Amino acid sequence: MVVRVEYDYVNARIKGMKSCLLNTSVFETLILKPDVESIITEMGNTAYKDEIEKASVQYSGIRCIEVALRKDFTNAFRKILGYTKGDTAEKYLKILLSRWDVQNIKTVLRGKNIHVTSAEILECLVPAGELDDMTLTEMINQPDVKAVIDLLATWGIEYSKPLTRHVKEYVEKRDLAVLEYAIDRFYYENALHAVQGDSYDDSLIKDMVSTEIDVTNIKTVLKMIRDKIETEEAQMFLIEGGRSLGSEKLVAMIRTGTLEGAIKHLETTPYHFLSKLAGEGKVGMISVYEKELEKYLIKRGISRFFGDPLSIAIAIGYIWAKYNEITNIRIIARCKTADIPEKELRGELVYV
Amino acid sequence: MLQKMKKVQVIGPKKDLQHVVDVLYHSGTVHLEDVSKTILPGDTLLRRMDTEKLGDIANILVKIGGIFLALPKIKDDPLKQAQICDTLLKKSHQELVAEANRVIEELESTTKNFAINKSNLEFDLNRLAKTEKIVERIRPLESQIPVLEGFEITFLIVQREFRDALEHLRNALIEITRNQFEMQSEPGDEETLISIIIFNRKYSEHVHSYLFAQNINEVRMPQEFEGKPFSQVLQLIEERRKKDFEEMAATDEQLLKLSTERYQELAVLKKVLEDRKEEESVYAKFGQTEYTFVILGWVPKKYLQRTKEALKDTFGNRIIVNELLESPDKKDEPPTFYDNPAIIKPFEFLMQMVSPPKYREIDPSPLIALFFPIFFGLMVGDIAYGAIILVFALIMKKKYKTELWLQNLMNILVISSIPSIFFGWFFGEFFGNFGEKMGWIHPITFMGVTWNRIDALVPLLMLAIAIGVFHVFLGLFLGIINALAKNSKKHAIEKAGMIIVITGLLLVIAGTAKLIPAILVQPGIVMIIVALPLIIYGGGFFGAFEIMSTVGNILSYARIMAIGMASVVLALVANQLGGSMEVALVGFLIAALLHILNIILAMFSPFLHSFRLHMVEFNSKFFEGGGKIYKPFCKGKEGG
Amino acid sequence: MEQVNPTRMELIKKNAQIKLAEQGRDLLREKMDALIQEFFNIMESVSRSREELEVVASSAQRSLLTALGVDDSVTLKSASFATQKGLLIDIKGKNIMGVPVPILEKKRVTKSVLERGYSIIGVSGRIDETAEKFEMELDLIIGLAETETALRRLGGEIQMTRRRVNALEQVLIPELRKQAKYIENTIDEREREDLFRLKKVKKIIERRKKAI
Amino acid sequence: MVDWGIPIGAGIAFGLGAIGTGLAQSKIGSAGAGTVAERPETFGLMVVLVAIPETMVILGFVVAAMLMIMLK
Repeated sequence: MVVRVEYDYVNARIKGMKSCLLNTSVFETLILKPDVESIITEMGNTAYKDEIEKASVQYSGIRCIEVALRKDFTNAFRKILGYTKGDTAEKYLKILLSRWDVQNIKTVLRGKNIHVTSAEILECLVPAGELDDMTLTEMINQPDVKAVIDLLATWGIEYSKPLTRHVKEYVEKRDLAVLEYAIDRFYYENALHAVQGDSYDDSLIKDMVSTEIDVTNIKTVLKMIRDKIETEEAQMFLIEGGRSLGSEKLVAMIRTGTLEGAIKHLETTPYHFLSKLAGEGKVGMISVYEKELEKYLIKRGISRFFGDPLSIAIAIGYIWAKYNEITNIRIIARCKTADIPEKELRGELVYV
Repeated sequence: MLQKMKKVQVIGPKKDLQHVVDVLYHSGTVHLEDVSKTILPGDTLLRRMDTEKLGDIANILVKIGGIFLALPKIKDDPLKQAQICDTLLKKSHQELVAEANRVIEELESTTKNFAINKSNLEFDLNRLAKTEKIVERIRPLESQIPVLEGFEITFLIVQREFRDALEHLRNALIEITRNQFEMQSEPGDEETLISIIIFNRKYSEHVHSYLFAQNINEVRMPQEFEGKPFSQVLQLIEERRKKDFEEMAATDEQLLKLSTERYQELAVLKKVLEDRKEEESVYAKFGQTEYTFVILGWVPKKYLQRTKEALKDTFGNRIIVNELLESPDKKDEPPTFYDNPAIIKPFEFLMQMVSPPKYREIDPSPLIALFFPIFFGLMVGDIAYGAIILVFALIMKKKYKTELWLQNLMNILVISSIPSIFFGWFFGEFFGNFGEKMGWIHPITFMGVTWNRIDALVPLLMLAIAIGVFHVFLGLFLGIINALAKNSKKHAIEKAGMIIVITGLLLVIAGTAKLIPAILVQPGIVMIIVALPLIIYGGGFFGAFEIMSTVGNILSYARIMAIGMASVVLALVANQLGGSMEVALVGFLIAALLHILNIILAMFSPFLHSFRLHMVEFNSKFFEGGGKIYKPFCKGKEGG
Repeated sequence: MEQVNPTRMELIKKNAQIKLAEQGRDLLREKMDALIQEFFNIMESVSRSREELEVVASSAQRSLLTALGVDDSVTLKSASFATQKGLLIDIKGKNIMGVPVPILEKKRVTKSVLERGYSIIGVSGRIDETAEKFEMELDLIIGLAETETALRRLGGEIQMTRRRVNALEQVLIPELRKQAKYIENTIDEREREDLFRLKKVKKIIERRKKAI
Repeated sequence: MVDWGIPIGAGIAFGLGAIGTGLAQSKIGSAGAGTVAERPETFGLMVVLVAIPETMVILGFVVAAMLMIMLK
């Protein structure tokens, strides 16, 4: 018998959690609410009740919703991670988690680079990843960018490696982006490295990560083309390990020099849906393409629910669904603050 | 029977609201609906009732919850709590809120400070542990270098891939410090090297600014330990840790003290406020216009007149009660109101455990009340066991009067033990074959079979299957009625087809097995052929697979016989083992033990399987469920 | 009026003054016309850029909203840390009809994706677009600042010129005219007086002649 | 000489059924526990679901009992 992670219990819980996600009718009511306050009240009747109540003590309005959503998402994540503690599944979740670590490290570095106050940096951190509050606070307390990296190295946190590697370049160019690229790249490489095996779980995560790389690369290519950046330079920002787009294809896309041309290259790939968009006269706005790509990614993530019920697939599906839900709620709430008409609001949402 | 419900709308002047709510509360017939859900966007006339009161109670509750979280838990003291509860309940809303705010003011900042203090200490301990680990790792290097006055020691971590950076560093140091420095390197772990450099303090700035731009990491220590020798640092860490622990213990102690003083009060306050919030939340369901209020709800048809009169008596014509027409869409599903005689009530509880029926469905609970005890009795089938279960259930009922769910379960056991005793007489069982051996009772001979469960294996199996056929057919028949009530002809046809196909199958099987005249085989085949298209029309091709699962369901009733058998065999074993013992007392003890075990099993297993036969085999034929329970607005919210 | 010397000399002087004042007034009028023309020119471009600014600003606001909604406010703030840099603008001056007007040395604020200081891999296109639109807005604002300052200065100048023209036309010139008139009158009066006196003297002389 | 064939056969029939039920119930049970932890209102349904595989051991028992009694 193959020894596998005890997914039955975990996945049953996750499925239970999934059934607590809001259904479309709740979304409809949220959309129809006239202002942020009534959205808060309505959310008090949903699974977000606890966090909304807690947040409403300290904050009000959009801030209350955002804090509650962030907290709820972190909680959901921590909960799932708690079930898988010590299991091999933990590895997969950590890949997903490290996204926040990367974001947090970047925020701290950016803040240190322009000497923002510690309190302000702390406000922008989302301690959902492996780096806990203590580590983050200690990082913020360091005097400069290099000291932050040194601290990471001292405490044996792996992100110090890519950062240290590029310190020299950073100091020469005085450009923080150097370090950011290093850590972004490291994230993807690390994620791919962790799922080299050929088990179902490994291949599943690998598929998700490499799809994400594809999406990121397409976005990068489009941005490069729009800003007319030289092919040689642009090439440096591509990430290896995409699912269906190799670096040659990407370079060819950049070479075309036009958004339409680049997108035409995608016709034989799973991302052909972009070419339909190009015909609709919305060319030029990268965010329009980006939205479609993200929709694709989210749909792909959520569709994992129909994968092997005794695998990491369920957790992935749930996390994406939750992410989607939280984003949608945030969009609704944000649009209410600016009185965006309902029709346009719907356009912004990602329904899956 | 499920009661017919009427949707009503109560409209009246706002000043009477409080009073109307009181009247409705006392009449206890209205299942309230949330008016705000029916308010259309942009409707400026009708608004949700303001519930500012609710807002501050919710806030207070959150704060009290926070205080509660910080305090260590202490055992509830019911006597004291009841006392506090009495005084609290006498207070008006304003007084209660004021009281709560006073308590919060007294405790919140203290508990918050304690909590922050505690988390800070944990933080610090965590940091100390991390620092200690690093110090331990690089300490060996320190001893290799002499400590000199006016010199600075810096530790470096170097990735192995940048090993040559160390060479550059050495050259740079030669230049900066004019060769007045010391440098040592040692492997740290697989990927890193650890180096130590010591140089005159006057070059400090220079050296650090050089290091800043290199692919080398300096070891960063918490500021308070910076520049101290490691032995001292370790000592400091130890001291700090001790201090932290002491402080933590002190904090805990203080919290405990606070808890002993205030816990009971807080617990009661929380409960009272929660109740108050629940009561207040009712108001959130009402709608209002400038001068009037609107209450929406469901009233059972038979109580409608009573409710109307109650309102009319108090308010005359000031209050209008409108009966609304039922809208056919699903959103407007009326609540399900079981109104069964007391003997069926416990079985409603079983239904609710899974899913209450919808308003338009047939309520299965009376049928469960009929069949459940029969199945249970058939499986237990022992006079003594039945009697013991009866006594046990009665005792439990008496002992735990407040546990509603236990009361329900025990009621079911009481009801079910009666058929158990009957079937015990029928099978001639009293502690298995003990009664028979003693010559007290004998199995009854009925329809040419002596119903001794060990010998009459095949007749029992037949009986079980026959019950299965009957039960499943009953289910299918109810399914047809339900489908017609919901206007879904397809389903009705499918179920009818299923009845015919199964009948046909039975004829064929029984005919070939020569249990019935073989002439009936052909009509059976004809029935199958005729009814198959009906099923496929009603349920698609997967409907055809349903035939197999229905047959499986019928066979599943064999468990009635099998579990009964298991019970008998265990009883037999008990008696035999007990009887074979040399010493009578030992034999008696062993037999008693096994019988007790068997009785426990007999309470559990037949219960579960009887339940299962209803939920899986029977209900799946007609039951949809997912209704909401009628909860009238009255005292005792848990009533359900 | 007493201080005016009703002499012919004075009259000539006054007449010269009047002529000068009128000349000055005409000149100022011409200048004002020119200024007004320039003013309207700039005004047109200002209102055009204002409209443009409004469009860009509302679209920037919209992008910001989307980014805030989809990417969460903390992500956005974090990205803003990366791009927070000062903005340096050189100011030069030029003259329009003697009015000093500033010229802002335009270093375009709009940057390419690679110049914003964050890695484009890790930042969504929405944030990028928001940044870009706000940069565009800033560009416009800087341009607008230049033209609006010019406009304000020109307006001031026009007003001053008008006041001067008015002063010349309504105060100085009438006053001078009045004075000239007075001098003329006085001189005429005096001449008539002289004539009368001469006649009177002639009469007296003639009567004396007869009497003798 | 006792005929061991029948009891052994009965034992196999019962034992395999029991093993099968055990395996199935362990999976369903742990999944059920997960679901109930997340949504306590599903408790009743979970009890039924856990009981479903019991059919196997019961049928095993029936076969075993029949072997023992009918082939005697």
